[in-house]
Amino acid sequence: AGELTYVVNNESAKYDPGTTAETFAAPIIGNTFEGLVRFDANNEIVPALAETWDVSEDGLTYTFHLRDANWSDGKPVVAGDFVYAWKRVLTPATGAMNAPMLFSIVGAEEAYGADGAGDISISAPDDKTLTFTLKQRVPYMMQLLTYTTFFPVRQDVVEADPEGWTRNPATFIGTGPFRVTAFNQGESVVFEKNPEYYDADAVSLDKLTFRLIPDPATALAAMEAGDVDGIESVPAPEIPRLSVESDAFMVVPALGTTYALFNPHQAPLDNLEVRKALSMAIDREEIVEFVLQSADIPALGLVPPGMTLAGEDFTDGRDTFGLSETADVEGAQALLAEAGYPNGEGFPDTLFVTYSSPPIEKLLEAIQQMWKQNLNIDVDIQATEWQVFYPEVQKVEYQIAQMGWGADYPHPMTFLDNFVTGSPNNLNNWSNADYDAAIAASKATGDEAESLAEMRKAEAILMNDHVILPQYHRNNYMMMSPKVMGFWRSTLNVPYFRDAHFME
Amino acid sequence: MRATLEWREGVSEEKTPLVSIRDLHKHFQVGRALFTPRPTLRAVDGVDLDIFPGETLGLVGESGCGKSTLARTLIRLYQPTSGSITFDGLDVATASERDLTPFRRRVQMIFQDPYASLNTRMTVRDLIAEPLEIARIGTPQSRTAKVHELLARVGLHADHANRFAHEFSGGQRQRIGIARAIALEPDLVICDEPISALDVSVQAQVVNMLEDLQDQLGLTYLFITHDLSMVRHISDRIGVMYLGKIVELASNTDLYARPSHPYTQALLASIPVPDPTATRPVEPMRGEIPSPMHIPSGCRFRTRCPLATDLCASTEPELRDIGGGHLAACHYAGDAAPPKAA
Amino acid sequence: MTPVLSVRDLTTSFFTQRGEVQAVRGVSFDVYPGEILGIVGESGSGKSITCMSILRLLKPAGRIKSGSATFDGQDLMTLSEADLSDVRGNRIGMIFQDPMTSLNPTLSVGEQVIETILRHRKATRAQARARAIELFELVRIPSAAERLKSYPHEFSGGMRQRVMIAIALACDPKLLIADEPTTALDVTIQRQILGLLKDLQARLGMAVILITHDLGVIAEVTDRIVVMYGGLVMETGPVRDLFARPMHPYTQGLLASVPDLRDDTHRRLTPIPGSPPDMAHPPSGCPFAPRCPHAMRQCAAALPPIFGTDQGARCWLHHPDAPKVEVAA
Amino acid sequence: MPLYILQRLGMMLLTLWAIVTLTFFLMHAVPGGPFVSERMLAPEISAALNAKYGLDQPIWAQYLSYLRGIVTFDLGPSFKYPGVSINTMIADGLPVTLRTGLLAVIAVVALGVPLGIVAALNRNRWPDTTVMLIATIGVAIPSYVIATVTLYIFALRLGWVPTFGLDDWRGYILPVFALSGFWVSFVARLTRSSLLETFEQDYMTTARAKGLRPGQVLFKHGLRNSLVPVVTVLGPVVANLITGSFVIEQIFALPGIGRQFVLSITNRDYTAIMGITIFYAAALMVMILIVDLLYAVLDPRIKLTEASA
Amino acid sequence: MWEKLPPGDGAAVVTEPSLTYWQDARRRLWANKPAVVSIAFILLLITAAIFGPLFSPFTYADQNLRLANIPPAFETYSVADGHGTTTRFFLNASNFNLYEVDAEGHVLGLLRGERKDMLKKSQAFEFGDTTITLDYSRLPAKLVAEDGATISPSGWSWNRTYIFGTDQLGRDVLVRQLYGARISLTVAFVATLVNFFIGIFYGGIAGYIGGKTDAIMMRIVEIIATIPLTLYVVLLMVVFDSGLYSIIIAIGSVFWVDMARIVRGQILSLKSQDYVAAARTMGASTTRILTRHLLPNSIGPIIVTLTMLIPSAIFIESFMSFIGLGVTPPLASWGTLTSDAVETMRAYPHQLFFPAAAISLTMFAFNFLGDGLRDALDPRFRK
Ligand SMILES: Nc1ncnc2c1ncn2[C@@H]1O[C@H](COP(=O)(O)OP(=O)(O)OP(=O)(O)O)[C@@H](O)[C@H]1O
Ligand SMILES: Nc1ncnc2c1ncn2[C@@H]1O[C@H](COP(=O)(O)OP(=O)(O)OP(=O)(O)O)[C@@H](O)[C@H]1O
Ligand SMILES: [Mg+2]
Ligand SMILES: [Mg+2]
Repeated sequence: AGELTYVVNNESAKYDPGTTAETFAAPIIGNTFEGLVRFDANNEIVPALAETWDVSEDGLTYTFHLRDANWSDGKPVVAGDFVYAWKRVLTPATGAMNAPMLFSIVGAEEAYGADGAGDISISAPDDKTLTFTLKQRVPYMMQLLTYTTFFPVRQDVVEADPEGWTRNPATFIGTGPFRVTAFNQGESVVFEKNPEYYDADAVSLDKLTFRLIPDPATALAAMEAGDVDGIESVPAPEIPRLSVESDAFMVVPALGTTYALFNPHQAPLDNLEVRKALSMAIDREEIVEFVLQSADIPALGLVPPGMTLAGEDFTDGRDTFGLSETADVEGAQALLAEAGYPNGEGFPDTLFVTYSSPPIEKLLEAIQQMWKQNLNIDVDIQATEWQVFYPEVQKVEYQIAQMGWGADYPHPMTFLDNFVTGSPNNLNNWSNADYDAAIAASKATGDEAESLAEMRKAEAILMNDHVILPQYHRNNYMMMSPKVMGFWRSTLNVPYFRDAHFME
Repeated sequence: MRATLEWREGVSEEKTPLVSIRDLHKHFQVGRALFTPRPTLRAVDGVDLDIFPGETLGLVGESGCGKSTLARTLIRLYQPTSGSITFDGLDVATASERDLTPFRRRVQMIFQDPYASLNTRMTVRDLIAEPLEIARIGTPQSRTAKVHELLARVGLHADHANRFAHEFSGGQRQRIGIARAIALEPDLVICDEPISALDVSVQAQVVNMLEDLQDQLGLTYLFITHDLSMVRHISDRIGVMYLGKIVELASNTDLYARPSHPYTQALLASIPVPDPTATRPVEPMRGEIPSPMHIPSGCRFRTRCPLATDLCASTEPELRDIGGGHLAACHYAGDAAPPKAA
Repeated sequence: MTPVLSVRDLTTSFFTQRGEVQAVRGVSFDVYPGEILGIVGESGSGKSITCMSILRLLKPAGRIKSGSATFDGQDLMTLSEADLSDVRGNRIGMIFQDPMTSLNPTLSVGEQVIETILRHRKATRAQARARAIELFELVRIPSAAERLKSYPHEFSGGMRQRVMIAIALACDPKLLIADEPTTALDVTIQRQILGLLKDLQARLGMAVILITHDLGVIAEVTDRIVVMYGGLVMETGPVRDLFARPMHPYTQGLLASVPDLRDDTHRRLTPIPGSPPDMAHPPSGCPFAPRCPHAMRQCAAALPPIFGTDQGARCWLHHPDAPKVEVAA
Repeated sequence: MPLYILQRLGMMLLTLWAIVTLTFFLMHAVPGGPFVSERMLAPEISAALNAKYGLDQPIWAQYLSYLRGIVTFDLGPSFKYPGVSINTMIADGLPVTLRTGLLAVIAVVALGVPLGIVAALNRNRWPDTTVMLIATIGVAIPSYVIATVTLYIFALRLGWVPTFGLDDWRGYILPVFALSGFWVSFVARLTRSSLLETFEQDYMTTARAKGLRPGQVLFKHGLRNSLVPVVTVLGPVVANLITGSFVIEQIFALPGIGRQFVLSITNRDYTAIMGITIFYAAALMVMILIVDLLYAVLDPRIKLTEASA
Repeated sequence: MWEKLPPGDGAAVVTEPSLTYWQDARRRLWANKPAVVSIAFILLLITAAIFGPLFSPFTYADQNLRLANIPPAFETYSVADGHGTTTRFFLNASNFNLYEVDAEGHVLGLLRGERKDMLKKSQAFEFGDTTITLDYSRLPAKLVAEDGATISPSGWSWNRTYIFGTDQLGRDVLVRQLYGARISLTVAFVATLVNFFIGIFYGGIAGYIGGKTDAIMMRIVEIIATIPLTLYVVLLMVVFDSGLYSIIIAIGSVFWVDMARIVRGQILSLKSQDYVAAARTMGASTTRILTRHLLPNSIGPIIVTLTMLIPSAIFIESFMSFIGLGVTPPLASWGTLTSDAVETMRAYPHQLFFPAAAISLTMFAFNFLGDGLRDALDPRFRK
C-alpha cells in the first residue's frame, strides 16, 4: 500500500513500446508493460509473460510458452499479440525507430524493405506458444527480448487509434504491474496498481506518480524538502555532499561509456601515434575525481564493467592498451615526437566538436588543457546543439567528436556492434576486417567463453587502433527515500517499482 | 520716417503678388469619437488673399476665427483641405517636402505660443542659430556673433544666449522667437501675435526693429495681431477675418477711416484707450458667437449683425471692391446703403 | 478696509547652474476687496513670478526666500500644502500667461474645468458639466456644450486663454490672479471678458490682480496699478493719478512708448533706450539707472526707497534733497 | 477608427503570412530534423519516417500543405509527439502559461508603476535610491538566477512555498516573481523617468493651481501623460509573458507552452515551432495594435492614420 | 551724489562664457557625482579588462584541477607535526578536501590523505607524527584529533592566490572574469551602438514620418520580433562561424526592436509639438528634426531602455554561446560564467556571486551614467 512520487527529468515523446527509441520512455513502459522475459533486481533474466522457453540446438529457433496472463483490461495475453506487435514493428509505415533490432529474424529485414510484406518467421502455433527463427546466432537474444520493441501490443487498441492510443489512459493497455490513470503532458504520469497483472499480489503501491521536474536542482530541492520520494538524477556538484549527507542517495552502475571519436580519415588524426599520444596524455583519474567529482570509473576501453559472460565480467583482466588511468606524459610526448610533432610543434589546428551540454563542455575543457599542458598542442572546442552536431558526426565531418554510448541490452555486443564496418552507428567510418571477423565469430559460436574471447579480441583491435578516446564509464546518481524498499533501477536505467513498498 | 507703400497707385497691377491664396479651406475633424464620424470644423473656409512683396499685411479678427490656421496652412504646417497657395511661382499646397526646402528658407514664422515653439533642450544660442545652421550660413563663431546681434536687437542680453527657454519670462520667450524668425532675413515673415506678450516699451523696440528690417531688406510681413493700434501703425493693408473668411481688406488708413463691414466697425469701436478718463460707448456687439462647426447660412456674420436682413440669411456676400481697392464682404457695404442703418 | 491679499517683502530667486537669479526682490502691495489691481512693467521684471510665488507654484528651481502673503488672514507662505490646495482654484483663481503649455494636452478642455469644480464644490458631474458650459458661454466660446469635448490643441490661442479664464473663475474666487489674460483675445472678446471681470467684481466683490501690457486695458478697468521693474515695485498709485502724473521715469517711458491710435503717420515709436538689467547680476542701485535719462550718482550707488504715500515711486528724484527735474510725460 | 482597426487586422494577416513563410523556410534551412535522436537511424528507417510525415515531399509542397492547414486553423500533428496535435498541445499548455503570465503582467503593472511613482516623487531621496537599486539588480540578474536562488531560499530553506508545481496558490509566488522581476524593474524605471519629465510641464503647475489634491495631480495629470513609454513596453511584455518562459517553466516544473516551444526548437518539431510561433505572433500583433489604440486614447494628439491616408 | 550719472555707468555688465548645449550638458554631467564615479568605474573596468590579466600569473585557461572550487576566503586550521613544523590548511566543506595554505593565505596545494573511507565517511591525514581525521559522517564535517577532540579553526584568511576563488576546473575566477569583461563589454557596446544607430533611428523615422512608412516599418519590427531567435542564431552559426563576429551580427540584426518601438511611441506623442512645427518651418530636414529635437526630448525612455537592454544582451550572448554561436571554451563571458555557476550555486556560491556582482555593478554604473546623462541633457531638471 502507499503512494509514491518519483521525479523524472525528461519526458518522452512516445510511449508506444514498439516504436519508441527514447530512453525517457523506459520508466513508463517498463512499469506498465512486460515482455516475454524480464530482468530481476540482480540483472538476471527471469520469466515474465513466458513461463518457459526452448532454444534449438543451433541457437536459431526460439520457442516460448506463455503463462496465463491478462492485459490490463482483463483480456488474456495470447501469442498472437506478440506476432502482431513484432510484425507491426517490421512495417515501415509504423515508424518504429528500433525495427533493426528484429532484423536478425528470418525474413524480417526483407519484409521491412518490402513495406512489411513477405514471410517473417514469427508464428504462434497456439495462443500459448510463440516461436521464431533467427538468420544467425544472436548470443544476446534473451537480453534483447527485455527491450520494449519486443513487447506485445494489442491489435484492436492500436488499430483503433494508431497514433493516439498511448496518450489515453483508457487505451494504454499493458501487461505490466501498473496501469496509467492519467497522462498530464509536461507534468506527470499517474499510475495505479494493475489488478490484472499476473503477479498482482507482489505489487504493493496503490498509486505511483512520475513527476516531471526538468531541472535537477529543483528536483533535488523537492527531494530534500520531502515533497517527493525519489529523484532520477542529482546535480553533479552536489554529489560529494549528498554522498555523505543523505541516506537516500544511490549510485547505480550504468552500462555506459563516455568517449570521444577520432576521425581516422582526417589529418593529423589519421596517424595512430597521434591518436595514441592524445589518449595517453589525459589524466582520467583527475577527470573523475576533480572534474566529474563523482564515483564514475576512469575508462581505458570501450566496454564498461558490469556485464558477465561465462561467469566473468567482460572487463576482467582487460589490457590497458597502452593507456593508464593517470596521464603518461613522457610516453605521450615521445609518441607525438615520433609522429613528427616534437613538443607539439607544427601540430595543426584541431577542432574538438561536441554537443551543447555544460558538464561535457567542462570535461572537454579539462582535456583541452591537459593536451595543452602535456603535449603543448592547441585544440579548439566547439559546442553546438545536438541537432547540428549529430548530423555532422554522421557525415564524419569532424576531427574529434565527443560521443558516448549506453547499452540497449546488457551484453558487450551493444557496444562492439557499433564499430563493425557499415554499422549505422559506426560514426568514424572505421573499418577493420579482423575486427569484423572477430565480431562475426563471436556471434556465430554457441560457446559463451569462446564468444567472450572473440569479443575481447575485437575490443583490443579497436582499442589498439586508438580511434576512440575512452574517458569514463558512467554511473547513475539518484535518490530514493530510505523508506522505500524493493525498488531497483536496472543497469539499463529503468526504474522498477514492481516490488517497491514502504517500510512500515 | 518711412514712405508708405503706395500700393493703391497702381503698384498692385505691376507687382506680382509674393503670395497668392485662392479659395483656401482648412477643415479639421475634432473631438474623439471612437466609432462615430467626428464633426468637421471649418477653421479656414474659403480665403482669397494676395500678399505683395515688401508690404506688411495686417490680419485681425475675432479670436478663433482662423488666423493662425491660415498662417499655418500658408506655410504648409497644415495640409490644406482645398484651394491653392502660390509663393513666388511655387505651388505650396501640393509641393513635396523636398520642393518646399527653398520655400521654408524664405518664409519664417513667429509662433503665437512662444514657449511651446521653443525646444526646451536647446540653449537660446542654439535656438536662434538653428535656421542659420540649417541654411549652412557662417561658421559656429560667426553664428554666435549673429545670435548676439539678434539678441541685442530684440532687447535681450548676450548672456542670455547660454540659457534655456524655461528660464525666461513670457515676453522674453517671445523675443527669442522673433530673433529666430528674422535670423535668416527671410522674404516673408508670418508674425502670429508677435508682440502681444511684450511690454509696450519692448513692443515699440521690436516693431521699430521689424520696420527697419523691412526698410533695409524689403521683407514682407503677414502680421496677425489683436492690437489694433499696433496693426494700424505697422501695416500697409489690413485684412479682417471672421469665422474662417476675410470679410474686409483695405489699406490701413482706408480701413480706419471707412470701416465698411459691420464686424470691422464693431471691432474698431472696442479698442481700449490708454486713458483712464476716457469714456467708451456701450458694448457694440451682442448675440451668440457662431461656431466654426456650425457656420450660419448666407452671411456668416448675420447672427450678430445689427443690419442683417433676409438677403443676408440666404446669400453669402462676395468679397467685392467697394471702391479704391477697398474690399468688403457685405451686401450693404459701400454704396449699397443698409436698409435700416441707424 | 482690510486688504484681501497683502503681500509683504516677497523675495524669490531661481537657483541655476549659473548662480542665483533674483527674479523678485522684495515686493509689497495690497489688494482690497472688489478692487482691480493692475500690474504693469517691463517684460521679465518679475510680474509672473510674483504671482506664482503668492500661490507657491514655482518650479523646483525657484525658491521663495522671504516675505509673506496674507490672504484672508492666513499667511499663504506658511500654510500647509493641503490647506493651500483648498485655497488654490477655489478662493484664489489663477490664470497663467502661457495658455498652450498650461493646459493638459491629454484631457479635454471640459474635463479640465469640471475637475476644478468637482474638487471644490459639492456638485454632481452633471451639475459640474452644466457649470462648465455656463462658464464657456461666459467666456464666449461658441458651441460651448460641444466644445467641452475638444482638446487643447484643437483650440485657438485665444480660446485656450479663455479656457484658462473659465477654470480660474469656476469657483467664484475671492481673488483672481490674471497673468495677461487677454493678450491673445481680439478687442471685442477682450471687452466682453473685461466686462465679465468687472461684473464679477461688482456682484461678488471679487478682487483681481491683472497683469497686462495693454495700457488701454489698464486704463479701462483697473483701480490701482503697480509698476514693476527689475524685480521691484517702482511705482504704485491710483490709475488716474498715475496716468496723469507718472512719478517714475520708467513709468513715463512706458507711457511714451504706446502708439497713438489716432496717428497714422507711421511715426517711429519711442521705446525706452537701453535694455533691462540681468537679474542674475542685479545692479546694487536703482535697476533703471542705466537707462534713466535723469540718473544720478546716487542712483547707481543705492537702491531708492519708495517716496510718496498714496501714489509712491521708488526714485531718488523724489528725495527732498534731489534736484528737481521736469518729469512730464 | 473602425476602418483603422479593420485595416490593421488585415495587415496582421499579411504579417502573419510573412512570419509563417519566413519561419517555415528558416526552420527547414536549419540543420537537423525531427528524427535526429539520440542515436543513428538506419537509412531505411529515416526514409520510412520522412515518408510518414511528408518530409520527403519537396519543400514548397510541404509549405503549401502547411498553409492549407492553417487557414482551417489546423496547426497539424506534432512530429515529435505522435498522436498529439499542435492545437491540443497549445490548448493543454496554455492555461498554465496564461495563469502565471497574467499574474506576472499584473505584478508588472501593480508593482512596476507604483514603484516608479514612489521613486519619482522622492527623487534622489532614499525611497528613490532604494527602488532604483532594486530595479537595477532586477535587470542585471537574469531570471534563472533569481528563480534558482529564490527556490533554494524560500522553498527549500524556509519552506514557505512548494518546491515545484502550481497545486496551491503559494506555488505561483516564485514563478511569478521570477517572471516579472525584469519587467517590474524596467517599468519602474520607465515610469520614474517619464514622470520626472512630466513633472516639469507647465500643466502640472496648472493642476496644482486649481487646487487639485496631490493624488489627482499625480494620477490624472502626471501619470496619464507619462504612460506612453510604459504602454509601449507593456504591450509586447504581455505577449511575451502569456506565451511563457522556458527558464521559469523549466525551473519550477510548470507544464506550459514556453518550455514546450524551446523544446520544439531543439527537437525540430516543425509543426510545434510553427504553431507556437503563430500563436506568439498573433498575441504580439494584437498587443501592439492595442498599444497603438491606447496611444490615441492616452494622447489625443496622436492620430491613428490609416495606411492609405 | 546728486550729479548726473555718466553714461555707461551703473550697468554692471558681466558676460558669461558662451556655451553650447553640449558644452553645457558636459558641464552638468561633470557636476553629477554618481555619473562621474560611474564613468571612472567603467574606465577602470575597461582598463582592468585590457591590462589586468597581464598582472596575473594565471590565464583564463590555466587549470589546476586539484585546486578546483576553492573559495575566496576560508577558515584555517594549524596542525603541528611534532618536528617543529606546523601545517596550515583549510577544509572545503563542499567537497571535503583539505588544502594547505601559508600564513598569508596563499594556497599551496591539495593535501592527500588516505583513501576516503566511504563507509565510515571519514578520511585520515598524516602530518608527521600527528594524524587527523576528517569526519564527515555528520554535517558539518569536522576535524578530529587522535584523542577524539574536535579541532577548531585557528582563524580565517582571504585567499591570496585566487582572490575570487577558483572555478570547477581550478581556474582563477578573477582572471576569467577579466577576460569575460572583454567579451561582455564588447557585447554591451555593440548592443548600445545597435540600439543607438538602428533602434533609435528606425523608431524615430517610423514615428516621425508615420502613415504607410510607419505601418510597414512596424510590421517589419513585428516580424523580426517573432521569428524564433534560436532558429535564426543556429542558421547564423551555420553560415558564419562561431565567434565574437557572429555575435555582433546576431545582436546587431535583432537586438534593437524594443528600442525602435519605445522611440516610435515617444516620437508619436512629441511630433505634434510646436517646436517641431517651428523646426519644420525653418526647413529642417527629417534627420535634423529627429536628432536635434525629437530624440533629445525622448532621452529619458531611451536611456532607461538602453540600460535595460545591456544586461539582456550580455545574457543573450551566453545563450548564443550555449548553442554554439559565441565564445568558445575555455574563454568565457560574464554571461556564460553566470549561467555555468548556477549549477554550483549551493556548493560554491562564490562562483555565481562574482560574475553576478560584476554585471550588477556594471549595470549600476551604466544606470548612474545614464541618469546623469539624461539629467545633463535636460536643462529643466534641477540639480
Ligand atoms: N489642430 C486643430 N484641430 C482642430 N481644430 C482646430 C485645430 N487648430 C485650430 N482649430 C480650430 O480652428 C479654429 C480657428 O483656430 P485658429 O487657431 O486659426 O484661430 P485664431 O484666429 O488664430 O484665433 P486666436 O486669435 O485665438 O489665436 C478654432 O475654432 C479652433 O478651435
Ligand atoms: N526657471 C527660471 N530660472 C531662472 N530664471 C527665471 C526662471 N523663471 C523666470 N526667470 C527669470 O525671472 C525673471 C522674472 O520673470 P517673470 O516671468 O516674472 O517676468 P514677467 O514680469 O512676467 O515678464 P513678462 O511680462 O515677459 O511675462 C525674468 O528675468 C526671468 O528671466
Ligand atoms: Mg491664433
Ligand atoms: Mg509673465
